[in-house]
Amino acid sequence: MWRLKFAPDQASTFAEQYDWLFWATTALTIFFTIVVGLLVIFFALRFREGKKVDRSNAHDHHLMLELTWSIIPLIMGLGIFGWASYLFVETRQPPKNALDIYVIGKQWMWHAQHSNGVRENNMLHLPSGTPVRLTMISQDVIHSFFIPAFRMKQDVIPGRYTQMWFTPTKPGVYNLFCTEYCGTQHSEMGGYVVVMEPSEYQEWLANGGDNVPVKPMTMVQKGEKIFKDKACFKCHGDQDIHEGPSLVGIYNQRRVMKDNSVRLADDEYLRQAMYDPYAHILKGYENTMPSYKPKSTDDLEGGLSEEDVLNVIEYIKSLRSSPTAPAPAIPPLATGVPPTEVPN
Amino acid sequence: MAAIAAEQAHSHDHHGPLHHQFEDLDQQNEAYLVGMWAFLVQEVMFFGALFLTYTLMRWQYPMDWYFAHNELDWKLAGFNTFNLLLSSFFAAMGVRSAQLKDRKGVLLWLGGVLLCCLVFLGIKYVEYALKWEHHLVPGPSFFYQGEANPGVAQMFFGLYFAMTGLHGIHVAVGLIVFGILWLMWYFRKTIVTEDYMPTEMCGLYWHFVDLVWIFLYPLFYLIPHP
Amino acid sequence: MSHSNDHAANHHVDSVGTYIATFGALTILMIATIAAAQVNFGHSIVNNIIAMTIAILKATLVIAIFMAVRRSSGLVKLYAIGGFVWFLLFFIMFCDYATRSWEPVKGWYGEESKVVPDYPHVTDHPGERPEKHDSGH
Amino acid sequence: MSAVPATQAPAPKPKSYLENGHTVASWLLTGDHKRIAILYLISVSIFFLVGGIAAGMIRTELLLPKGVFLENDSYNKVFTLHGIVMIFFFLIPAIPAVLGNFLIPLMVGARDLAFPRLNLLSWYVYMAAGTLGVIVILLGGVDTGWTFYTPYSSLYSNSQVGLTIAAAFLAGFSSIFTGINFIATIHKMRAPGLTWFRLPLFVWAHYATSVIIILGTPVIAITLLLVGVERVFRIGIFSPELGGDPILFQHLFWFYSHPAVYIMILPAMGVISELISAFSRRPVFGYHFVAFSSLAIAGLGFLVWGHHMFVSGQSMYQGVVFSLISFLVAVPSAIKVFNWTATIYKGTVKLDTPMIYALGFIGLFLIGGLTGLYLSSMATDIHLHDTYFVVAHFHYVMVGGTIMGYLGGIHFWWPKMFGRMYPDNWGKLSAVIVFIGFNLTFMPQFVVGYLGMPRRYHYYYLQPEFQPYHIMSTLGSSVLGVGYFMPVLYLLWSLKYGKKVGDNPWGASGLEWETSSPPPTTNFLEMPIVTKEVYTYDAEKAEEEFEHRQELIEEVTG
Repeated sequence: MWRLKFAPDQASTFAEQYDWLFWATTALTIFFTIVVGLLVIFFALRFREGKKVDRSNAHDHHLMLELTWSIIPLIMGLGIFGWASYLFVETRQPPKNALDIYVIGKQWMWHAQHSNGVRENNMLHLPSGTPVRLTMISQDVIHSFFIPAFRMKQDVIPGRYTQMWFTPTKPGVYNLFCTEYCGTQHSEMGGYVVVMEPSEYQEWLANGGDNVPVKPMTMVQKGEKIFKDKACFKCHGDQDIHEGPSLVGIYNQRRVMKDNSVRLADDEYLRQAMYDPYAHILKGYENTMPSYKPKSTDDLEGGLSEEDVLNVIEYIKSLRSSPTAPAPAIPPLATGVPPTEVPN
Repeated sequence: MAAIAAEQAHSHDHHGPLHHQFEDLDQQNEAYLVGMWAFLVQEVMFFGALFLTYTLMRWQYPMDWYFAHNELDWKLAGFNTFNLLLSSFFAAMGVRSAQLKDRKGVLLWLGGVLLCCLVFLGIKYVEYALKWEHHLVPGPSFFYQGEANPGVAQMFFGLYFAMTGLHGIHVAVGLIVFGILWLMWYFRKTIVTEDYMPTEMCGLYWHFVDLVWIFLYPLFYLIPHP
Repeated sequence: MSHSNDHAANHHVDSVGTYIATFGALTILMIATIAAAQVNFGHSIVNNIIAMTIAILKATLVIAIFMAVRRSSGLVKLYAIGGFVWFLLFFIMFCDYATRSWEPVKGWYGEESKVVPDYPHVTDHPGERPEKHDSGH
Repeated sequence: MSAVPATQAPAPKPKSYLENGHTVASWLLTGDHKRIAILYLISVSIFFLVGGIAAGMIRTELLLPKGVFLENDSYNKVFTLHGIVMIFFFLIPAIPAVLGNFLIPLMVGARDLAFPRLNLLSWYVYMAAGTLGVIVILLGGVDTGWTFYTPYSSLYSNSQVGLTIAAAFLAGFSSIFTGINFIATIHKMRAPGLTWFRLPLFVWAHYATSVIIILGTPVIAITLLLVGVERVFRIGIFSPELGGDPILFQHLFWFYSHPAVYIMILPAMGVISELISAFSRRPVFGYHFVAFSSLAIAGLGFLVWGHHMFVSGQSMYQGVVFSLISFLVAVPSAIKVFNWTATIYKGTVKLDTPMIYALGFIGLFLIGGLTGLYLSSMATDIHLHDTYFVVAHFHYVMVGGTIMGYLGGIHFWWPKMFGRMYPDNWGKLSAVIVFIGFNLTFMPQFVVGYLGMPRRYHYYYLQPEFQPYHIMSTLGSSVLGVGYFMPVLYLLWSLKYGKKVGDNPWGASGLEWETSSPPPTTNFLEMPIVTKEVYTYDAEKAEEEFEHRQELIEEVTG
C-alpha cells in the first residue's frame, strides 16, 4: 500500500523531454528557495537585538545590486521560457503520418472511434512507437483529455475541433482523466489508455476491438436515427415554424387543437400523430403531414413499425429545450470499472 | 454613480460645503474630481468588455452582422443621438450656471436635460416594443426570418439589447440623479447652491453616458456593407 | 489656506460661446457620420475607419470641453486618458482569434475545422458524413 | 516627530474612536474609517470561517479514495463555495478593507478617507453580497466552480448560478468603491510635506491595488452579467450552438481574475514591507525599487492572463506572447523578496509575532512564486494545468502569502487599533503552528499534482498511489485549522485583559504611530506636518532632523 510514487511513468517521447525541463525548473526553484531561505534565517539570527555585531554603514539602496538581482533571474526565466516554448510548439505540430483517432467528450464519458469504425468508451487502445493524432470535440460542455503518463492534455471544446498528438513508447495501462470541471460526475469521467505492441494493436483492431459487443443502441438513439432518416426535423425543428410545430418539450403538455379542444400530448397522442395526423390537427396548422402508417406489418414501404414508433416517442420525450435539462440520450455507463482482462 | 450623488444629497453640512475631512475647498473639489474620474474609468472598462465582444463577433460574422442590423431603424436612433447631444449641451450649460451660482439658469438647463432624458427613454421604449413584435428579442420567442444566420442574428440582438439596455439603465439612473439635483436646487439646499461640485459631477456622469452613445450609434445602426 | 468662499472666481468658467460652438461641432460630426455611412467607399474598412475617427473626435470634444478636462489638473487628465488606454489592452485578445486559423485542425469529416461544425454523434462514423442534417438534436 | 516639549499640562486624554458613541446606530451608520474597518474585520473573519469550514470538509472528504461523507454533487458545491467565499469575500477585501481602511488615512495624515459615506456604502454592498452568498448556500449552493466556465455555467448547470452571479457582481462593486476611496485619499489628502517618496510602502501597495481594482473589477461584473443573461435569454455569445465562443468567456474572465490575484497579494506585500522594516529597525532596502515594483506588478498584471489558457484551445502564438510577459511579471516580485532579505542585513532584528509571520511570508511566497514559473512556461503547464500542482501553487501564494501577511498585519497594528497588547508568546506559537501546518498541507499536493491528479476530483479509487499524499494533506489541514483558530482566542482575550499600550509600543516609524492608540475619531489632535524621511530608525539622523525642524516646517508650509 505504501509504495510512494513520486513521478508518473514516462510512456511517450514527449514525457522524456518534458521531465528534463521539469527537473531543471525544480532544481532552479530549490536553489533559489535555499539561498534566500538560508540568507533570511541567517540574517535574522545573526543580527538579532542584543547581539554584539558590526552594524556600521548599512546602506539602504545599492543600484548595482538591484540590477544584478533583477537581470539574472530574468535571464534564467527567459532561458526556461525559450526551452518550454520550443517544446510546446513541437507538441502543437502533429507529423503527417500520424494515426488518426477521433474522440468525443460527452457529459461524463469519453468516446473514442478508430478510423476503421471500432468504438470504445472510456478506454483508448494505442500502438506503441507510432505517432497518434487525436481529433477531439465535445457534445455539451468543455472537457479536457489528460493522460499523465504522456504528460499531454488538451481541452475538448463544444463547437470546435481541437487536436493533440503523441508517440506512445512503453506498453502498459495508464490513467486517463478529464481535467476541466464538467459537472456532477467530473471525477468519474476517466478511464484507461492501453498501449500495446503495434502487431497486437492491429490484431485488436482487426477483430473489432474488444470482443465486448458494442452496446446496443438505446431506444432514444434508435428514435433519433429514425427521426433523422425520415427527415422529420425538416418540419419539426427547434422552433415552431410554418411547416410544423417544434416537438421540443411537448411530451405531457396540453396541446390546443384546430377545433380549440385541448388534448394531452401523451404516448397515444404522439402515436396517432404519426399514424393518422389529420385526425387531430394542431391549432394554426393544416393537414400537410404525411401518414407513416405501414401498408402491412411485413411490408413497411416507408411506414413506421410499432417498434419504430415507440423509439421515436422515446426520442421525443428526451427532447427538452430548457437549459436546466441535462443532455439527453445515452445514460452514463458504469464507468471507471477496470477492464477484466488487462493485456500484459 | 447613484452612490456618490446619494452621498452628496444627504450629507449634512457643517460650515458651508466644506466636509470635515478636508483642509480646504480646493482639496475637496480636486478629491471629488479624482474620485469621479476613477469611477468613470471603471465605467469605461465596464462598457469596454461589451464593446470588445461586439467587435469580436462583428469581425467573425461580418455579413450576418450587416444583414441583422438592417432590422434596426437608424433614423429614429439618429434623432435619439441628436437628443442626447442636446442634453449633453444642456448639462454643460447647467454646470456653467451652477458655477456662476445662477439658480434660475441651473433650473432651466437641468430641466432641459430631464426633458431630453425622458424623450430618449421614450424612443428607446418604442424601439424595444417594435423589436418585441418582430420576435427579435433573444430567448424562446426569438424568430428571425431575415437573410442572416438565425444563430448569429440572435447574438446580434443579444448584444444589441445588452449594450443599449445597459446604456438605457445608465440613462434612467441619470434621470433620477438629475431629478434629485433639480429638486435640491429648487429647494435651495446649500449643499448644491454653495458648492458647484455636486452639479459638476452629475454633469460629468451625464457626458460619459452621452459618450457611450456616441460610440454605440455608429456601431449598431450604421454598419457598412462588408 | 484662506477659506475662499467665492471660489467661482478662481475657477475659470467657459463662455457660452464655447459650449454652443462645441455643440454645433458635435451635431455636424453626427451628420457627417450618418452621411459617411451611406457612401460606399469600395471596401468597408474605409467606412469603419471614418466612423471610428468621427466617433473618437466627438468623444475628445465632449471630454475636453464639456467635461472641462482641458482645464483641470494633470491628475484628472491622467485618469481621463488612462481609462481609454486600458480599454485598448483588451484587444490583445484579438491576437488569439486572429492566429487561431494558423494551426490547421482536421475536422471529423476530414475538412478543416469551421467555427460551428455539425455535431458528430456517437452513432456517426468518422470519415464519411451521413446525409446533411441540422446541427443539434 | 512633533514632540512638543511637555511644559504645559498634557491635554486631557481625547476620546478614542471606540468610546465615541456606543449605540448600534453609531456603529452601523458611522462615517469613521476606523469603525468601518472594524465592521469589515468582523464580517471578513466570519467569511473566513465559512470558507475554512468548506476547506475542512473538502480535506476530510479526500481522506479516502471513495470519499467519506459527501456525494458527487454536494462535493462540487462545497469546493465551489470554498472558492467563491475565500476569493470574493475574504482574500480580495481582507487587507485593503480592514488594514487599508484603518491605516491609510492615519499613514497619510488625514482626518478620514476622501468619501466616508461611500466607504460605508462599500461595507453595506459587501454585506448584501454576503447575504446573497448565504442565501445561495441555503437554496442548494452552486456547482460551477469559482471560475463559472461556460457553457457549463450558462447552459448545463441547474444550481443557483444566477444568485451567485448577483453576489459576485455586488462584491465587485464593494471593492470598486474602496478602490475609488483610496485613490482620491492617497492623491489628494496627504499631509503637507508628505511627498510620494516619503509615503510608507503600505500606501504604495494599496495605491497599486486600487488602480487594478478600478481597471479590472468591472470586466468580471459585465462578464458574469453576460453569463446570467445567457442563462435566461440564450443570447449566444458563449453558447457554441448559436456561433458563440466559450473561450471568449475564459478571456474575459481571466482578464480580471489574474489582476485579481495581484489585488490579493499586493496589499500583503505592503504589510510585509512595513513589518520587515519595523522589526529590523532599518529602512526598507531599495525603497524606490520596491515602490515601483508594486506599480510594475499592477501594470504587467493586465497583460498576462493567457497563461491560464495554454491548453484551452487558445492559439499557440498567443500562448508564446503570454508566456513571455508572464516571466517579466515574475521579476518585480523577485525584486521585492531580495530587497526584504537585504533589509534584514545589518538590522537589529526583534523576532516578535509579526516578524515571524513576515519571515514565514518570505519563505512561503518564495516557493509559491517560483512554482509559478512551472505554470507560466508553456511546456510544463501542459501536464500541470488544472492538477493539484496548481492548487498547491496558488495556496502557497494566497494562504502562504496573503493570509500570513494579513495575520502579521493584524498582530502588528492590533495595539494601534485597540490600545491593548496581545500575549506575544501565544502569538509566536500560533505563527509557528500555522507555518508547519501549512507546509504539511500543501507540499504533498505539489507531488500529487505532478502525479497527475486533476483538480476538483472527488474520487481517486482507481489511483491508490494518491492516497498517502492526501492523508498527509488532511493531517496538515487540521494543524492549520488549529493554528488559525488560536489568534481568535488570544486576540479577543487581549481586548479585555491585554496590557494597555502607549502611542508606539513597537517603536516603529510612520504617522500612524505618532497619534494615540486607539486613535481619536479625528485621528490627530493637530494635523501633522511631515519633515522626515520615511523609515528613520537610526538615532543621529533623528536628532539632526529634530534640531532644525522649524526651518523644515517653514519650508513645507512657506
